[in-house]
Amino acid sequence: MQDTTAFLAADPAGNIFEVADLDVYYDKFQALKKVTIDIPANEVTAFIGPSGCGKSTLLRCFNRMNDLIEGCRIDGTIRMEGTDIYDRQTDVVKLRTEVGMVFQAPNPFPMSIFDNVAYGLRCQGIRDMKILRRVVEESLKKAALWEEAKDHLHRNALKLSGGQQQRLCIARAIALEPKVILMDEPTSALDPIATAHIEDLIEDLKKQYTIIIVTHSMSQAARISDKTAFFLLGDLVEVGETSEVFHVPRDTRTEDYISGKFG
Amino acid sequence: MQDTTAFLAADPAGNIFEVADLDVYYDKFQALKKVTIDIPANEVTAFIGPSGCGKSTLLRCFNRMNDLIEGCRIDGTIRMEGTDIYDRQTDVVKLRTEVGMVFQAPNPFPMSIFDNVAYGLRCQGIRDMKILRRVVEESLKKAALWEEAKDHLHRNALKLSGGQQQRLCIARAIALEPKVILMDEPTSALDPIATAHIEDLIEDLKKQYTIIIVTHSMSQAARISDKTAFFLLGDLVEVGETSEVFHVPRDTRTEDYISGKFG
Amino acid sequence: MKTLPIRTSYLRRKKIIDLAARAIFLLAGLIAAAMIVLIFVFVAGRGIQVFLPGYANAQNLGEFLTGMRWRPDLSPPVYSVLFIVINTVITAFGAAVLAFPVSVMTALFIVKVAPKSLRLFFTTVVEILAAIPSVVYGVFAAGSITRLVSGLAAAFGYTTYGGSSMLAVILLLAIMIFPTITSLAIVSIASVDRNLELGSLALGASQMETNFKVVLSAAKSGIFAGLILGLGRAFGEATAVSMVAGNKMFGPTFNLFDTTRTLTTTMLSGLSETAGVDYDIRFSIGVVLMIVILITNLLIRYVKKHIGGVTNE
Amino acid sequence: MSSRRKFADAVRTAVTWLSTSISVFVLAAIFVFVFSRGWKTLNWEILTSDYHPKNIMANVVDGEPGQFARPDDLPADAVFSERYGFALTDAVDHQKEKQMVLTYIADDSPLTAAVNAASGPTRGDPITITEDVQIQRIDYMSIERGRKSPAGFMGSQQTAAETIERLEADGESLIGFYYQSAGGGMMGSLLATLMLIGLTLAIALPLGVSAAVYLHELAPKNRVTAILRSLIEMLSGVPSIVFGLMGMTLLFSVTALFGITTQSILLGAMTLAVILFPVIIRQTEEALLVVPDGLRMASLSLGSSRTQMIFRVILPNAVPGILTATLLSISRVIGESAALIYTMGVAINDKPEIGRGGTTLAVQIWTVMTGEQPNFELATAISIVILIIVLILNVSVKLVSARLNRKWRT
Amino acid sequence: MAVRIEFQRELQDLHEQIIRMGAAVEQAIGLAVEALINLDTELAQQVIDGDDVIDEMERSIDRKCVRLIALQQPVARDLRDVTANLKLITDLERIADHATDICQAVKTIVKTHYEITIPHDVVVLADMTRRIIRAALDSYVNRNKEQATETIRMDKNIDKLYKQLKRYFVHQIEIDREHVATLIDLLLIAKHFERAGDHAQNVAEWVIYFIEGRHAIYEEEEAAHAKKANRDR
Amino acid sequence: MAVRIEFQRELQDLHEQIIRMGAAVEQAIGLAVEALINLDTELAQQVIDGDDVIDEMERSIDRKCVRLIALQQPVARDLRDVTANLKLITDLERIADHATDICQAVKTIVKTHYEITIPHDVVVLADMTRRIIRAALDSYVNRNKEQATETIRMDKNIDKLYKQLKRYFVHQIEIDREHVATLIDLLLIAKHFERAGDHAQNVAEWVIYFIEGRHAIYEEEEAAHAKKANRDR
Ligand SMILES: Nc1ncnc2c1ncn2[C@@H]1O[C@H](COP(=O)(O)OP(=O)(O)OP(=O)(O)O)[C@@H](O)[C@H]1O
Ligand SMILES: Nc1ncnc2c1ncn2[C@@H]1O[C@H](COP(=O)(O)OP(=O)(O)OP(=O)(O)O)[C@@H](O)[C@H]1O
Ligand SMILES: [Mg+2]
Ligand SMILES: [Mg+2]
Ligand SMILES: O=P([O-])([O-])[O-]
Repeated sequence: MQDTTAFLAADPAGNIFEVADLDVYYDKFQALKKVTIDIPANEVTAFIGPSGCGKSTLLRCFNRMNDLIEGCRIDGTIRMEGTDIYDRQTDVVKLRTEVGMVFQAPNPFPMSIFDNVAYGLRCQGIRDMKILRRVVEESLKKAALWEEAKDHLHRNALKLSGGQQQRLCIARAIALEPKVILMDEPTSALDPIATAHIEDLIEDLKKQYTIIIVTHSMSQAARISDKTAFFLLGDLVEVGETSEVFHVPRDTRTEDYISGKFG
Repeated sequence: MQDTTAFLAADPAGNIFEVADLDVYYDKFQALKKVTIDIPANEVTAFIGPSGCGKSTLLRCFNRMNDLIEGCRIDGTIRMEGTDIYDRQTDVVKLRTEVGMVFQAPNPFPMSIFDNVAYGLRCQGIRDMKILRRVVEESLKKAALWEEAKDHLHRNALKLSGGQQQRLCIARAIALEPKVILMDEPTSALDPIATAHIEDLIEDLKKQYTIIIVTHSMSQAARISDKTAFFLLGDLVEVGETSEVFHVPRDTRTEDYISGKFG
Repeated sequence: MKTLPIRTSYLRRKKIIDLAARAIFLLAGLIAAAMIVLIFVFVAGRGIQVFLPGYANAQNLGEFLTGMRWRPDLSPPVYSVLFIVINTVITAFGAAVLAFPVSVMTALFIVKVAPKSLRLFFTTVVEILAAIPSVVYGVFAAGSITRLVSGLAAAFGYTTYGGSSMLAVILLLAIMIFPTITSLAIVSIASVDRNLELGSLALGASQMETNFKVVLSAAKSGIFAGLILGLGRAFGEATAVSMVAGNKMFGPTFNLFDTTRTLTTTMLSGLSETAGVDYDIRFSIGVVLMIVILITNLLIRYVKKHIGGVTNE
Repeated sequence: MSSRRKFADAVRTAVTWLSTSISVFVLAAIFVFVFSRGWKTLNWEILTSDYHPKNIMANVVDGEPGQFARPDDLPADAVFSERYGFALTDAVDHQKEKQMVLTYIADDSPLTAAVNAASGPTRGDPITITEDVQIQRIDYMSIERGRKSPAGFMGSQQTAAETIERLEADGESLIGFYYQSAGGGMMGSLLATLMLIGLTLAIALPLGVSAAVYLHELAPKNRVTAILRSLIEMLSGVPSIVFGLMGMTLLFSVTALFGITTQSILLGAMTLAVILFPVIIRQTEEALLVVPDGLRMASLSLGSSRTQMIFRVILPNAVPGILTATLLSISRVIGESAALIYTMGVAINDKPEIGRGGTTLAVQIWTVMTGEQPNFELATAISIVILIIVLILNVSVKLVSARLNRKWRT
Repeated sequence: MAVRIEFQRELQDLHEQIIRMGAAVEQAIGLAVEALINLDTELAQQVIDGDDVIDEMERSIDRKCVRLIALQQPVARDLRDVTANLKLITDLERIADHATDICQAVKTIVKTHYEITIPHDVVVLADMTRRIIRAALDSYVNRNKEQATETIRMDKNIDKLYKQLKRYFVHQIEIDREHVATLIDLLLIAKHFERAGDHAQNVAEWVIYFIEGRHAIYEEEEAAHAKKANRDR
Repeated sequence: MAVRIEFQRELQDLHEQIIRMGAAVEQAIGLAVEALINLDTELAQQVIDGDDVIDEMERSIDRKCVRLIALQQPVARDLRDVTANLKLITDLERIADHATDICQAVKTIVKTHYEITIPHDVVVLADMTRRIIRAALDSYVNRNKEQATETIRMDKNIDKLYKQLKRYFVHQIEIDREHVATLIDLLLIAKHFERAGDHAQNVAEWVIYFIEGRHAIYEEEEAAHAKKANRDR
């Protein structure tokens, strides 16, 4: 690309998100304080920190799910590939197709597996069954669910096990070909085996997608993420390569938290 | 003790429970298969295994909470200090005062902190406020909650934080001077800091009580238990010193499970 | 060894109290459960009585079930119920057809669409509608719906008997079952997991798309439970309906502006003495009414099971 | 978002707005109708007075005529007697019968000082009449005939004008009068309703709550319990008129044990209690359901017996639910009509007793609406009373259940 | 179906890195032997220069092991695997160091006295050392307890041979005054080979530790200890 | 309020065990020096017998470290602590081994030739070795980076002295034919001291790794490497 504007817009450092001086308030309560962080593309970034430190709040800023929360106010900028997503002109609905999200508890819609995966596409007005069928298959394959699900595509998704449901939710997000997948404690409702499967899947997905994951489990952050950001009481205390953060953290608060001591 | 019968009754190896050939069925489904295990007194024994392997089922056998579950049937024997607790003559209510239990989600009664701890005593007909006050204080101290709670003994227990609530539940169990405390995933609803506090408390309590803990977290089992028992699909696959089980497990299934591989 | 001063006498007493209390609770449960059986036995018993040979002025069961006239004024009186059943079904379903979509939309509006400041207001409206006793609806219908209907009839060139008509019954019932269906729909829509909704929004669906595609389908079973309840109320409603039905002596009625007669209005009509055929025959109608309700319930359950295309097995 | 999607969204939104406005419209229509028709009729009098008018015969103490001036504010349709100082107006009563209503009485009119003329212990007791009584007959000393003569309905005069004219023309002095208290009140029904509420709750609450406790806390989770449960559930699908039938067959024989051989408030209460079983059981169970299972486990694991668990932990937490059940039950009792028509009868009873029949407010509406001439005024007036009570109950339920919900938060 | 694929891959990586390091160490010793036999200073220098690479390999593996422990928190077999690796590379590195020292000595020898013939036994010792290292690495690659035990046994012979050689050199020095420095260097070279053999034995012991979960020597020495204690009484 | 009390206690335990081991190793070297100076075989035998205890100490600490990693899954500082310990005890044990070897040599010397005086420089070397070990252990106990760096520097002098000694011994052997065996043993003893010094340096490096989170030598050598690369061009 030789076009200079495109060059300026595209991020030089390969960051998909650039958050600058972000303050988030719930009514009077300030949940995030002057957070500045870059999220590199095609890597797994983990947010860790004690309960209530603002991890989920920041995560929800990336696809503007915070818009749905009464009294939530935002200051500062978040740029996605150079454009401010909190700009007035941003089409939130479109943003959310580009920034997929997976929730703590698996939440498949009470429809068939097929319809679950096709849901996002249908909302985009895609009706052609040929396309739908192709995308559903691809998405399920990427989510490592195809083998288990291909013979029951029209069975109710609620019949799947918890781990399978969570993979279905991932497939559902993938179907829209997002650039980013946000995950808010995606395995905290699952048993260790299902968790391990999801972690493997994340490992696999990061080749194609940027993944941001909130987790309560420090060992999970350690295992699967490339970058780790540690939050405390609304402050971003430290962010860096995961191997650095878990080996030689720069901040003693990080040190104390990840090694299970505190205060 | 020179009396031979007493000698026979008392356990030679310092085991408080001896489970032999235990089968547990839920209607037709067999949740535990010929489980034989000894629980040593004044140690922490951890039950680990994938979801649905029967950990909680076995735990509930020790204070006969399974009696409350419809269709639950038990074969085999469980002896507590030599006497079969599934004997017809066993007073279940009394058994439960000797085998305390702490649950996954903190479940304080919606009463004051004081009343919570005094509850069990009152159910035993103890009304004397002097005794109650003494026991409540002692129990809270043992549960490392006294310092935080002593000034609000008459505040509603639901006002406490999750971790404090769980410690209150432990205090409540301790008040009855049990021999054993059963814990079913006592920290899975808590954040890492609260979890660390409970783990420290368990470490402290094991001097006076036998503790049996079910946990989904292998690292927790590793950290706090003296013995670990690994279950799989209703079978007791392996039981041994925790350091052995996590270092040199005898069974490859244990190996695979604790190192996060499977099948 | 325990240091707690626990008295064994207390423990013994505790055990006895426990057993006694449990027995009392059990008894209450049995009484409550036995009532429905007793109702059936007693009402059906009295209802069948009039068809038995020993009864003075015994009625013919076949004629009762298949005839199209209700003439207690003739002598000998003629009691037959088929046209009444048909009328009842028409009015009840007519009311459901009117009320159901409005109810569901209203519930959706209240839970998901209404601005927060108005939500309480609309909820209260529905709750008040639900709480208004049927006689009040009856008075309202007799005083205003009938006028509306007769005006309408005049516009179409029909005459009515002071507005008492099938249409009035349908409108009245629609209004009466609306809050029933709506409140159940509200509950089931509100209890749809918020996460489902967030899941849909996060997939780039708009709020309204989410409401119609995800929320409604997740609330489906509760909504249908509401429909069943509403139909039940429509079938069983007596006092209000009988104020506007007009109690036609034969039928069935298919003309919206013509008077009609439902099972319940029949049971309430000309209630003077408490003995004799004219009284006992009401028990027979009661049995018919319960059977009609039962069949309808089964029908809707069947429909619900096969709706939506997702097999649950 | 594409414009097509935006349009579709707008349509969907509009549909929901429209639907909701229908319900608001209907509610408004009901209130406007009820209040516009009933508000005039409703006053303290009608609340506290009997339905059936009372007839009273009185003798005036001093019937000599005087000179009275017609007050200015008297409505035009009132006919004024200048010699005796009172005015009568033609009216129709709640039973659609023609009446003459005393619309004005001067302070020193002969009618003000009267004594009871009916034989009995109260004979001679002073009587003060007030405006609004229905004058049936006025006895006077006739100039023409020279003896005591009646004026009014019992004479030949059918209207107020005729009566007054007669008195003015022919009345030497007044002797006495015969009148009816206004009637058309709802006191009896109000009392009957209260009695019914009390009795019903006394029967239904203990049984219902106990049954709920049994089902939710004690019953084994097996087929038998499931059947019990669905039997109770079925009860709520039975139309109330069928309960009326049940009351007349099954419960009638129970009240007969108390020596009651007619329709009665007790029978109504028992019938309503059965109707309320599912309501109370469900509400109580719902409250029990909110009590977290953990508390039961915790209580039992602390060595409590089941009964101790129920009384110490479960029921205290279910109190708001039971309260809700109570309020809902009251609401239901007040609104119920069909079942009561069968079990308590349709005859309005001004002096209700437990062992006798009577009407509740709702049934009174039914009674006055299904007479030869529907009495909308009284029906709507009673409706207002019912609506107000129901509204109050509704608000209370909300407050209570809000408390219930708040309890388990955090 | 295996899970924790990423971890398995990382572990695989680690093994390959160690095998590469093993190969490098083996090669270093091999070249050192060759340099010694041919008294080839260039070859010797090559080995000496190569040592840095091996040192860096050790540190890189070290870091990788610690990172694996920190990030993947392995237990049981996996943990033994990582810790055994962590320990065993110290020995590998030491072997390479000895190879360097040998080459250093070779350079000195060449400088001081060109025309020496390396005693046959030194060559045999060198060869044995090369073989034991190869055996140790094989046992590592194959996770083979028998091979590892065999390796440990091999070291006995090396020790024996070294003692013999030492005596030989003392004798030689006593009779050959001219070449004291060279002979001493040769002796030290032998010592280095012996030491390298020791380290190879250690590698084998770590392999056994990995397989068995306990230290190989443990029981043996325990037994020896017990015996001694008995004797002492 | 500190949490994970149990883990903190275990870590404390581990440190104490290592300090005890360090003390034992230091003592072993100290005794070896004394045995050497006084040519005291009994003392020498004592050291040799004591080696088993130190070996067992190493294995016990080893087990403890692995157990801590397996059970407590430490990260960051705690993990560096445990892994540094795991590595450093290898070096400590090695030092003890060298002490044993020295004592073995002392026994041989005594057996072959009683009347020798130990060259002064060997005593100096022995003393330096003892000092560097003490310094390394001090830096460990105090977690002191300066002390550790100082320790590393000390090793340079030891190496220098050893080289000097080696030349001295070659010379001595050339002139003193009688005592070749003894002199060679003395040379080997010097070599052992030098090696022990090396290991002490390693201990210090691990201390730095623990404090800094990276290998001490790393940067230095990196720099050296870069320089060399530059030179090579
Ligand atoms: N909708 C809301 N309204 C008001 N305050 C909120 C809301 N959501 C979150 N908060 C507050 O903001 C802070 C940050 O919340 P957030 O959910 O981001 O924390 P978190 O780090 O994700 O915690 P957790 O690990 O428990 O999910 C908390 O103190 C929380 O109480
Ligand atoms: N009340 C019950 N009725 C029928 N089956 C049951 C019941 N409770 C448990 N089971 C079955 O018994 C098996 C063992 O259950 P249990 O709760 O003991 O497992 P667990 O190991 O504790 O699992 P988890 O880790 O999920 O708590 C499971 O397959 C479960 O489905
Ligand atoms: Mg969160
Ligand atoms: Mg469980
Ligand atoms: O490394 P070492 O010199 O002790 O073999």
